[in-house]
Amino acid sequence: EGLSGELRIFSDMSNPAPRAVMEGMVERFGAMHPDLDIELTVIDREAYKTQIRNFLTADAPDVANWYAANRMGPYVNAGLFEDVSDLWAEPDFANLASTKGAMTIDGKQWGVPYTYYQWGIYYRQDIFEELGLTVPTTFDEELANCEKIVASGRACYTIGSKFLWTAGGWFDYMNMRTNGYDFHMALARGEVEWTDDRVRATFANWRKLIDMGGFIEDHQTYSWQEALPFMINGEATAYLMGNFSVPHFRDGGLSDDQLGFYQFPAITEGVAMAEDAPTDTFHIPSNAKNKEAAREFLRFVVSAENQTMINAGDALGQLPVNAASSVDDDKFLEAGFAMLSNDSPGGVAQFFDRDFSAEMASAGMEGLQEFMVYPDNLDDILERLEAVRQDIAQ
Amino acid sequence: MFPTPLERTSRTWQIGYQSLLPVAVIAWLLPLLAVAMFSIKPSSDFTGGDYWSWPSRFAGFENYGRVFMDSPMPRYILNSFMITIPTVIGAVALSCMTGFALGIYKFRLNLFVFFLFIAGNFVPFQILMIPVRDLTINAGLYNTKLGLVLFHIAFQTGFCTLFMRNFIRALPFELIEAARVEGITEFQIFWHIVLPLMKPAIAALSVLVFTFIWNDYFWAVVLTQGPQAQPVTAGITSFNAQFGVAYHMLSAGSIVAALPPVLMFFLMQRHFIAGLTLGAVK
Amino acid sequence: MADTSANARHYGWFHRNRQTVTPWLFLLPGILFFSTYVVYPIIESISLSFYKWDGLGEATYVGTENYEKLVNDRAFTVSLINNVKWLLLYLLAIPAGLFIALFLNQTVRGIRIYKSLFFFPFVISQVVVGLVFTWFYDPKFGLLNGILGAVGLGQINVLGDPALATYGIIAAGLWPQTAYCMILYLTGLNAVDPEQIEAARLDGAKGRRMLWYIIVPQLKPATFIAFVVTIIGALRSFDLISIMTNGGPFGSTRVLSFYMFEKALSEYGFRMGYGAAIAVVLFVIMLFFIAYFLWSMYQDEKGR
Amino acid sequence: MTGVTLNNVTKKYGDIQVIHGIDLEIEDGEFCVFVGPSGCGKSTLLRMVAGLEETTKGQINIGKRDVTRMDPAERGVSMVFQTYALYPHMTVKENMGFGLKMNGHPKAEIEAKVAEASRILKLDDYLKRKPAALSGGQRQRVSIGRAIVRGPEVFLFDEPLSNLDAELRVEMRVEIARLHKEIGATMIYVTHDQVEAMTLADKIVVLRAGRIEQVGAPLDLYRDPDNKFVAGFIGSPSMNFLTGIVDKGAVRIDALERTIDVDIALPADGTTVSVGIRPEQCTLTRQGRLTVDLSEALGGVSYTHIVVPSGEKIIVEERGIDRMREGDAVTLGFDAGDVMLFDAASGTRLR
Amino acid sequence: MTGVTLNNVTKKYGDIQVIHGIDLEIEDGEFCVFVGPSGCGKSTLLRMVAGLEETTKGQINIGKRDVTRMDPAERGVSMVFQTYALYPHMTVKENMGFGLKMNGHPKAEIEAKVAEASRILKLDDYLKRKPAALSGGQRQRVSIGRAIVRGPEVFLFDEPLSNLDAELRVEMRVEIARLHKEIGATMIYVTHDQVEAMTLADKIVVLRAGRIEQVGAPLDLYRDPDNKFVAGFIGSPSMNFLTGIVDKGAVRIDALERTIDVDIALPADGTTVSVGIRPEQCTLTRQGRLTVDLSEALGGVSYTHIVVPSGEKIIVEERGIDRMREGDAVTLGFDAGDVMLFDAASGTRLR
Ligand SMILES: Nc1ncnc2c1ncn2[C@@H]1O[C@H](COP(=O)(O)OP(=O)(O)OP(=O)(O)O)[C@@H](O)[C@H]1O
Ligand SMILES: Nc1ncnc2c1ncn2[C@@H]1O[C@H](COP(=O)(O)OP(=O)(O)OP(=O)(O)O)[C@@H](O)[C@H]1O
Ligand SMILES: [Mg+2]
Ligand SMILES: [Mg+2]
Repeated sequence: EGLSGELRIFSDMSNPAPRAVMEGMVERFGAMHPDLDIELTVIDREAYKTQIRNFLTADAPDVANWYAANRMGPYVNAGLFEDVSDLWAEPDFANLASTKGAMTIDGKQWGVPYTYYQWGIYYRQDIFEELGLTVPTTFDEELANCEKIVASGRACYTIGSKFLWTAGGWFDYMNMRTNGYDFHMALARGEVEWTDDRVRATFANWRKLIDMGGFIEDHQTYSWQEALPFMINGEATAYLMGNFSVPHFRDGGLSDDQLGFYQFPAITEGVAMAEDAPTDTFHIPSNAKNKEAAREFLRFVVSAENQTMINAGDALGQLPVNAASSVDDDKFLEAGFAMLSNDSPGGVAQFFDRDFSAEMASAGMEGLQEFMVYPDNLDDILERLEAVRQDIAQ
Repeated sequence: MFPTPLERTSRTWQIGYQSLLPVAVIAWLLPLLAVAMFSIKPSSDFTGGDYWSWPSRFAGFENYGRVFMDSPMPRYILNSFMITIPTVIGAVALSCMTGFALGIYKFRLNLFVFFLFIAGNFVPFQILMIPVRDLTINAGLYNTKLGLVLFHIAFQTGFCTLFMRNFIRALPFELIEAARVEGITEFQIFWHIVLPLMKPAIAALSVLVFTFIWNDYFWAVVLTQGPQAQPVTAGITSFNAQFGVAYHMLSAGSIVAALPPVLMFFLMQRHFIAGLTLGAVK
Repeated sequence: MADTSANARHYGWFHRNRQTVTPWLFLLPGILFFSTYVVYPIIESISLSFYKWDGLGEATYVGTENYEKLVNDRAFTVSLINNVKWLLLYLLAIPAGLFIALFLNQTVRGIRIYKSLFFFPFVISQVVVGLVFTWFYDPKFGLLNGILGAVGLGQINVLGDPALATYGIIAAGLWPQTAYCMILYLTGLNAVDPEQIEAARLDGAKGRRMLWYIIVPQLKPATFIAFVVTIIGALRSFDLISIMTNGGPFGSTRVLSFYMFEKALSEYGFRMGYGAAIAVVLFVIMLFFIAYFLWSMYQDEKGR
Repeated sequence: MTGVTLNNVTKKYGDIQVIHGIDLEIEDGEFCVFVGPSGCGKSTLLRMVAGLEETTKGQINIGKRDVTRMDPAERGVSMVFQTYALYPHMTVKENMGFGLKMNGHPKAEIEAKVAEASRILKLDDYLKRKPAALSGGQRQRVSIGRAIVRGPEVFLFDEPLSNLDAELRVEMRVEIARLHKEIGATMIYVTHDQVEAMTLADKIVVLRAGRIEQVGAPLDLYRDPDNKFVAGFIGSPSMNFLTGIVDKGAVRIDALERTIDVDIALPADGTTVSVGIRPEQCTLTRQGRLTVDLSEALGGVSYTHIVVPSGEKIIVEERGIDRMREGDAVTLGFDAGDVMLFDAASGTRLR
Repeated sequence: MTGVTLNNVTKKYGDIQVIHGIDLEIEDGEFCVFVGPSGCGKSTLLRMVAGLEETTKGQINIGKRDVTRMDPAERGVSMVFQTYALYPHMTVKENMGFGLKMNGHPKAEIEAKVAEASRILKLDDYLKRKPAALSGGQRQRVSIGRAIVRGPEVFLFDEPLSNLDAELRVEMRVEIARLHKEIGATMIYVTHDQVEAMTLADKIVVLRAGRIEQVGAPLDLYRDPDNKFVAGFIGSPSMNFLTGIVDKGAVRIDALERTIDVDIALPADGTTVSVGIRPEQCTLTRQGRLTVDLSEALGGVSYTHIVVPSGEKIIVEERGIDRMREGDAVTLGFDAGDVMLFDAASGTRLR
């Protein structure tokens, strides 16, 4: 049976590559359903985060992008996302088992994932070679490397923390490596005090990098894109980032010979490695008008064939959520796929601002940014965050 | 005239002044000139880390060309016009009426209503934000140009009323009395006598409101999203996201976004300045 | 004669009361719009500030809890302090505008163009001004550091330093605001009675003393307006902060208006009631200035 | 055409009463001038007749119609304002025809009436101009033309000439007089210019503080004022006043050491009265106890100022060839028959 | 105290010359009045003396000092402006003391001088007020006070009374005359008011188009004008002019059908001359070929307008009891000795 009517899709895939992917998907879906009138609205990724609340209540599209896990909580609780457990009950969805947890709240599923991606350290292979460095696997090696890099007049890491979340990535890794996945998630749920000694240990480790001049200066004035040129120009050698950054590196002129990837090294011995792998999702707003077409679109998005196509290296360059799809022949994708499948025994986290509640995330990331600039303020920062945690807990 | 007119001062100071003027202007507009220069540099200048040297070649056409061809900028600019022009018309029309009522008639609540409008004009608009957003959403006008236009008209009415009322106040009241003696109805007085006399005020106010609305960012962010309704001020942020660190493109985009009010200012300079002073000073 | 018939002519109610009714007819649409979009929202905001509401579900009444929390909210304190900084420093636009106006108040060839160029920043959107200044301050390639470097001074990262960022943004805001004040003063200077200047010249007042004793007092209306618009501009500052630092680094450049937006509508903000409470505080501050303005308007009106 | 009758007309602004029960009859075709010091209520009264101010109490009739509560437009009056009140965006022709047009008169009729008015006022050359392109006098003519076009029963003028310069004022004054003669309508005219009042009026109404002091033909007011206020107000330079004391059926003027006999019934001996004598009826002779304070020579006439011992100032109009100079010792003379006496307290004329 | 001497003083605005080489001597303590039609350069000349306008050529001396290039403040002059030019933000006292304060005089001295000026001008009650709270006359007094306080050698007045109403104007005029007597300083006074010029001046300077037409005492100008312009300008109402033709050693006035003998050297027979006669020197007798066009009765005097057959308008001042009325047939008479003759082309007086 042919779908008809209008299908309105709001997407936050506003960077050039994802935008092309999204438009491609709409085109192919449209070709499959010629009677369906699809209207795609792409909204700036940052702006989207504030606007979703408006359009979900006011001007709901039929399909909308969002993020998994805690981040979708408020909308689920407010009844703004459609329960799509029925889709997940379909046989084809069995292949999505790995992400089912992230899509589940109260035992029901509220959307479908379309991509996820590994986080890790992207680095300048050529500079490592030039300095005679090897890929570190422990924090001590990392520190040693960094010392040499700093000595060469470079920074070890570039980062642009103006919009705060990049600092969240650093904290995720420092904390998961220092205290482990379970502790990290407990902290995220607000079950642990921020002033806890274990949290302090995390910051102490992080501080080592800061104190030695590991990060570029003035990162608080840059967005993550604005921090890219530091690495591209060789003023910094590495970037803790999600895999979506690869096209940017390539656009900036780095060849695959120059750009490498490694897993964030271990810190505390015996702590199982856990990774950040944020899952990006599609949802059907409760107020959608054409839910039938929307469900069909969701099925289309997660289909193995589509997953292969959109996550390919020349497209999103990320990992498919469907086990039946194939990972593109791309060194970063393969590395990521391998890392997440095999080397992440501790668990997979979504990301700081998706695992922590919105309020905690906002206050938290601000504190993290401050810490990166003024590590001496740590006590003050932690007390503040603790106050927020207690406030939320009430 | 103060300070002493130049022709009365010493020869050295005259020459000093004449040569100081252009220097002062350049210093004053330095940030802007820098952006203008960025906008005609080719991208290769930036990747080379060469921000401040003279453009290695003139890349104005391709940069500006891309702004218009490769980005939603034209759409945003169109939106800006489609928001700004109806707002100007609406706000000016409404305030002609309110200004007439408050400027011509004596009634007990006159000053109260007038002060209400003024007070509203000075309210920090953040206090309106949440309810106005809800109102717009409930009316189904969220993310429409109409929603933005309606709000702008309402909010500008405060300022415009202040402006128009003071202008009408300054008209000779005998004109109205003469008309009344001649048996001309109140509506005819408004339409045939007051309105034609308000032309300069209407022109000045239109120019003023045009720039206010064109440059609005806050409400654009609160009440709209995406290229189908957002004006260029808000659009420029997504433009930034699109072009990331391509400073030549961002500069070109900023210049394009700033151009209409600047043109407006140059074309309507006299009205504009009249508006600023007329509106504020009685 | 026909006189009696004229008396007997019967006019409708509207005709008899048109002087009373007409103004209200003319006011109706304006008042309608204005109450819907301005008056009602103010009341609504004030009432909302006593609720806890995430903007999605049901609102719960919490009394003055939001206000109590404000007292202990460091971010709020920072915003308040920043607002004070804005208020005070923004006023610099007034003397600066006067200075430029005096500089430009000549009748040489092309002075109109110069005046326009000086006025330029005011017409440009604050968004663009914000971008322009962000680049101006950019620690890597910004013009500011270029100039500082050229004269042998060290590099500074204005927007990245919490101690400097607010001042950096205010400076950016002063740029258009000074232009605005300049125009007000230019027209003000135009209106200064030339005979008074001549009288003062005969009285032996010159230069700075002429300025202080004769010119500045006569520019009082212009100063008043400049004061009002500058205060309003300072309290409404949002665009620049949003564009230049987004409140950062770590919240050090927030002001009340930005903070409330952040709390209520931003990515992580879901606290409408709390945001409304911040807005109410801002409103109360502004109320002093509104009252002052209305009071002086009232004095004027009475004097007529 | 019809006259105007005011019947106990009263005006209050809030609690302040500015017009105190005025009764006045203006005949059909009469030219009536209101004069009085500033703030006495001339404009207010005129505007009440026009209907621009509400009448608090009393009744205004135009002809037989009670117009007290009528709209200005229905009263059949036209008004000419001091500031002309021309519509600046309309041409002279449009200005004149606007009232008729708005009231739906046919085009041809408007044309005809405007042409007629323009002929009377010699405005034919200016019909296409806007008011801004006219001189003050021409503007005032247009504004009169606008009044004429409507063919009102009563014309109202509120200081129509006071924005004109001296020369034009004389010219327009003559023109208004001629106009009145030509169309013969009832006219009410407010002014504070002596000369206008004297030369234009059939009847002058002297107002003070919202009350009528005297009504009469110009020369009657000049020659036979009812009270000291009118005597001092009409005539330029003003009448001189000296203090006199009734003494044995005559009036003793201590300042001049002179006693004058008058043939009117005087009050009791010892009563203080005010003795009025016009400057043009005084004469000066050389030698005497008075000293000339100042002499202002205007050519044909000089005004000589004298301060009498009691402190009162006297102005004497001199016309002869031999005129007094500052510091001259003089004697002030006048004909006892020219003197007017007023009650010192109330100012009422004694006769 | 010192006089003012102008020596070939010239003023150009760009290429336009508005003052054409004026030579003038004003004695110490003299009251000199500049009169002339609007735009003739009175204000410009005064402002050049004040130093507010630069002098293009020539020299201005105050006393023995050449002040041509001096700063206004150094010339020892004070100026009173038509618009008063009071500082609106200062009290009356501050206004008056401002000049001294600027020149660093001690406080006590300022107090004393302000008190003295305020006494002279009776301003004691208003010292604490701002100008806005004063009437026009009071403001002008303050502005004169401000001039006095500085104790200048020369006072300059630019139409100081023309913003006041008629009554106040008379009052202030007298006050200025008295002031001149009291402080005896040199004063230069610009006006276009006849009466002011005639009554105040020791010396009147009649200007036309940037040139001096005649200088002299007021009555000298009235009685013995050098040319038609001065004759017409001085005296109110203006002198009447009729066209005459020289005919056998006498002047034939066709309009009146009268030939008058004059005892001056006349130009050749047939030459056209202008015959001037003042209104107050004309008489009217009943019956005759002329018709009264309009008569304006002002009480003591009437102005009777007559249009003679040649189209010229004549105004006659009548004072008797029997006055002409509109439409009366009259004969115009005057004494041949009162007539002044002017060259028809150049306007020069023939004598
Ligand atoms: N709207 C008003 N409210 C209160 N009092 C008023 C108002 N209008 C006029 N008056 C008062 O009424 C009195 C008469 O005013 P009106 O204007 O009639 O005087 P006038 O004789 O025309 O004076 P002028 O010669 O100055 O025009 C004045 O004392 C004035 O103050
Ligand atoms: N700044 C100027 N530039 C050019 N011409 C000027 C300037 N000021 C005055 N004039 C001209 O100089 C002439 C004399 O002007 P001035 O003001 O002295 O006349 P006035 O005799 O004072 O006239 P009024 O009686 O109208 O005051 C006028 O023709 C005027 O147009
Ligand atoms: Mg009046
Ligand atoms: Mg002048």
